[in-house]
Amino acid sequence: MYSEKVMDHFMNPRNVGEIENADGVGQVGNVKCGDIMKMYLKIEDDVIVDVKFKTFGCGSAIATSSIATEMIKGKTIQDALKLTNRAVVEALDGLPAQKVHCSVLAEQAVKSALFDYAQKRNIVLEGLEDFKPDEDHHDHEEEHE
Amino acid sequence: MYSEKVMDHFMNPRNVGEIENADGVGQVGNVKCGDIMKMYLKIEDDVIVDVKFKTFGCGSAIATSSIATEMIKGKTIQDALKLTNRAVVEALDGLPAQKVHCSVLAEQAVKSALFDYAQKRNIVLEGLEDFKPDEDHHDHEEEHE
Amino acid sequence: MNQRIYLDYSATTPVKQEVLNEMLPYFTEKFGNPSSIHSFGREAKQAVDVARDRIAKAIGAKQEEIFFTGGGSEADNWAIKGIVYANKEKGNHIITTKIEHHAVLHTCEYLEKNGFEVTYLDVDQYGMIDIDQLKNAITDKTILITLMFANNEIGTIQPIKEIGALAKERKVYFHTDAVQAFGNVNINVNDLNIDMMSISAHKIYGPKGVGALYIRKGVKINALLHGGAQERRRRAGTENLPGIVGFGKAAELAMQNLDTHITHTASLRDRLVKGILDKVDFVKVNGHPIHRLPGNVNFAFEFIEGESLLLSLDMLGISGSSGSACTSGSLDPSHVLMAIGLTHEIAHGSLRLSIGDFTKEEDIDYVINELPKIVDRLRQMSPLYEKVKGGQK
Amino acid sequence: MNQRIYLDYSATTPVKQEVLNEMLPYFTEKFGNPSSIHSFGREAKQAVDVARDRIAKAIGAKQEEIFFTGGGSEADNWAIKGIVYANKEKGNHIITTKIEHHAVLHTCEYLEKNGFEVTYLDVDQYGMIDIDQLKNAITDKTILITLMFANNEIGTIQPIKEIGALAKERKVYFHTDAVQAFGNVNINVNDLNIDMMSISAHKIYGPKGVGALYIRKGVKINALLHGGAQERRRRAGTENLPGIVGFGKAAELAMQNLDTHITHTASLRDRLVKGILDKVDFVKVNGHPIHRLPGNVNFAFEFIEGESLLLSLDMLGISGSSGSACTSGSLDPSHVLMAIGLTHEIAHGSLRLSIGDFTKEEDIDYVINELPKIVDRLRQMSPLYEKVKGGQK
Ligand SMILES: Cc1ncc(COP(=O)(O)O)c(C=O)c1O
Ligand SMILES: Cc1ncc(COP(=O)(O)O)c(C=O)c1O
Repeated sequence: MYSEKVMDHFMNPRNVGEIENADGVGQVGNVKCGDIMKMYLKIEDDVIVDVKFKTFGCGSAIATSSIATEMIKGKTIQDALKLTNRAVVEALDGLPAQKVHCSVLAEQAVKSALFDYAQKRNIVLEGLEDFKPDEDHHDHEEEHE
Repeated sequence: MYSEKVMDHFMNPRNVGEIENADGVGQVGNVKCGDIMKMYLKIEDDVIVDVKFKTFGCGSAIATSSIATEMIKGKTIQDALKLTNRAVVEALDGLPAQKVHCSVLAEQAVKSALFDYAQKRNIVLEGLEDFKPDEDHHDHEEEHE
Repeated sequence: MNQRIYLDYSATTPVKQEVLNEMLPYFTEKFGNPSSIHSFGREAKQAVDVARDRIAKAIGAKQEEIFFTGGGSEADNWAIKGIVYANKEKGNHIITTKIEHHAVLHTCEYLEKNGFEVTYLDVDQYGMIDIDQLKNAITDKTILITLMFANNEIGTIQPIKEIGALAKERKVYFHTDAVQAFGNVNINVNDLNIDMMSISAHKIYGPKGVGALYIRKGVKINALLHGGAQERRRRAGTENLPGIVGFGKAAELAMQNLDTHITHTASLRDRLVKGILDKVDFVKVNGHPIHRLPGNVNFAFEFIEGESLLLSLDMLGISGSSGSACTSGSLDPSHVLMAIGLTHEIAHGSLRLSIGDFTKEEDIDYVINELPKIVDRLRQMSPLYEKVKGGQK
Repeated sequence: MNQRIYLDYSATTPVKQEVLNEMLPYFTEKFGNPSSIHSFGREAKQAVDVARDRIAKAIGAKQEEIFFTGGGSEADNWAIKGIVYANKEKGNHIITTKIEHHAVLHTCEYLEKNGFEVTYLDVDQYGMIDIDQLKNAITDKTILITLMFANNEIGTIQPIKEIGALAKERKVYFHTDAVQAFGNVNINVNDLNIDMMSISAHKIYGPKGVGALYIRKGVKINALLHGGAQERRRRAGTENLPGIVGFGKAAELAMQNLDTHITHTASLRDRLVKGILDKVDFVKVNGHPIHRLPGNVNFAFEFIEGESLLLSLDMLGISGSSGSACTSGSLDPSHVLMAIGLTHEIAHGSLRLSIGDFTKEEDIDYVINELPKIVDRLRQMSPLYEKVKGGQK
């Protein structure tokens, strides 16, 4: 079902935890659907120097959170904003069709945390002009026939 | 499916054949249903001294013809007229439900041959007053649910 | 993963060796078509008759009241569609529950789209129906009550005898899906006034792909599969000969072993429940405390999600199941867990471990040892757990 | 009876040892439910996928166009009911033939009672449909042509390619019952423009109780069995795992062996036909002389009845089948034999001997030796034979 990469990130997730006094915190998903991702960022000079996450959700929700933190850690804000769900899926060597929505959630969690950072700083980040943190990004791409 | 008795009478039928100048000949059944029994009687002094049959039909049609000839051979006409399909079934140690109609046919073949005898002699046999030789006695007692 | 511990007997069971041994000759040697009149056909027919007899005996029915199907789902579909279409001049109302298996539920939903009306009875927090609600639901249009014997997720056993008596009194046909109950509970269709009952071989150590529908003599029901004259003209299709033979043997064994089976599975279940409740907080045991299947345990762990629990267990070789949405590929968690009043959050954290004849005490002890660590690890990762850490909740 | 000679391969086949060997682990060890996410479930799912792939390859379909069922009859019922109910706003007319298997015929008759109209095409003396009659039968209300690939009694193979092309041109769904053809004829669903196709494992040396329906992507069809999400939500019920594995293997073997299978069975068939025609008078070979299944022989012996022929053969250990009414428990002889214009009398005297991979030349020679004696013995007993004795006829 899951690639080895997914299982590795699920069983040994990187960057689990919280950051006290984080510069940006984002939370996406909802309990109804069974996935909640919370992401904490420490940002210095436009660079993400630390990132932690907590996730309630299925194996791929945890794995996508984990790999997303790895993919943005040490990156500039602008680079982090370029993270796509597709890149997350590829980095994990693929996800089952009905789990692709988890990668969307991971992308949105990063954006949500950066949006929070921007709001606290009262700045507007390029690419997040239209971002709505409370929107439901949870899109189960199911195969109903 | 069939008792040993049925199989014995099917594989080794008694009294197969024709009687030339028979005193009574009866034929019942029709090709449509797949069973035709023809019975020949030689009668002397009201006693059936010889009987032969020919049957086109399934295993139980042949077996019931065979045992019916055995059951009436040497009997008086009056005794032969008492032959019931039930007695035929019992003599064969039973028949499958959907084959019971063959025993009816055997009973009717005997009656039909005796009726023919009576007609040739211009007599009326007790028990055959209402006999109609051309009636379809072929009653498949099937289990339709 | 050095060992595998199977705790998903409610999903399916292995075929017992004795069962397989009885089946084997019917694949390669005694392979005739039971409808054929030659020797191969006759020996096949006879084997089907023996199996039918064994199953009839196991539930107190007559041989000619047992009709083999391709499984429990087909039996459910047949019972329900067969009854309502054969009796539609009498009424168009069906009564069922909110916690039926999908084979019943989706069949009822399909019928709703085709002119039938369906009442879905509620259940209480233990998964029990309310007999008064059932009584009140019956109208003069009601033609069928289809109500499961025992629930596949939470193990709750319904008051079938009361329901049967009520159905009989009100002259409504009563079908029960006993796929989970059969082999775990003593069932006599006459004592319980059951008119139709679905059962399935692969839940009782028989093969997959074969089931049966018990149909009381005199019940007016249409065929679902039209064609050949098999099963007394009621269910077309060449009989699954080895499957039927295996089902018959499995049913016979199940009846012979019923008491030991119940004792064995119930004692391991109690050990598992106690072991976990002793070690883990914020966990609930779902289903009825007394009226329940002997081998079924259904936990709801707060703050974590079922699929990640299953995956973690699977990495240790432990196989379980969950009512979480993520495991079923659907958007919502199990309809059963919702019906007993769990919140989405808690329903997502459900774990079903079902115990069977091959489960050993050491398997249970291994689970008691490992599961709490997994729960703890996942909770440490969960944003929902933060708030209660340190026992603030 | 010292030996048994099985000549009823059209009724059912033994499971080949290689097929059984592949199935065995899935009863007792790899017994998981393919819907489960744990390791047992995943290995089961993978086995189902392999089987699906093998079957898809065997008919030139895509994996996701193969749906497993409980047999050929279920596949036929599903295809027909599923299509007509899903497309009833487009029309209510079905076209089929007079010589379909009962799984198709009785399904059509059932639908006739429920508001659908059915045209039953005639066949000629060889069992062939007339493509012009088919063309003329299509109206703007026609939603389905269901027309068998090869006939189970007389072996006639229909012009499927022409029919498929016509159906495509006229935009009518085309279903074919290929239960007898599959494994005996090369089939590519795309070349032949088939939209749906029924197949069954137990006719190709696979297990009984499992079949499949090919459904072309895009075809609008309802489910027949509602419930769980198996088979991409289209056919509910726990998959018959060992059965499916066996079906996959059997299909693979059938394709590998297709040429030798055809050569072997056709040459024995020709030997049998010649042997009997040389020795017996008043006998006819039914079915098409060229477009026919390789292993099928259907004789009609005048003046005698089929069941007594079968019983006599059975006493010698030879297993065959007959279209006689007496063998089917129905009042009339086979609808197929009537449709090709046989009189009742001759239809009753039919004998089908179907040859398979395990049939040996000596088996055929034994039949050639014994059958004429049986025919003669029964004719000597027959009142219908009297008239022609001595060659007066
Ligand atoms: C309660 C219940 N009903 C019906 C079914 C369906 O049976 P089957 O899998 O044999 O189709 C199951 C199991 O899957 C079940 O647990
Ligand atoms: C042409 C044809 N269609 C359908 C079937 C039914 O298949 P099954 O026996 O697998 O239900 C058969 C055989 O019985 C057949 O020969």
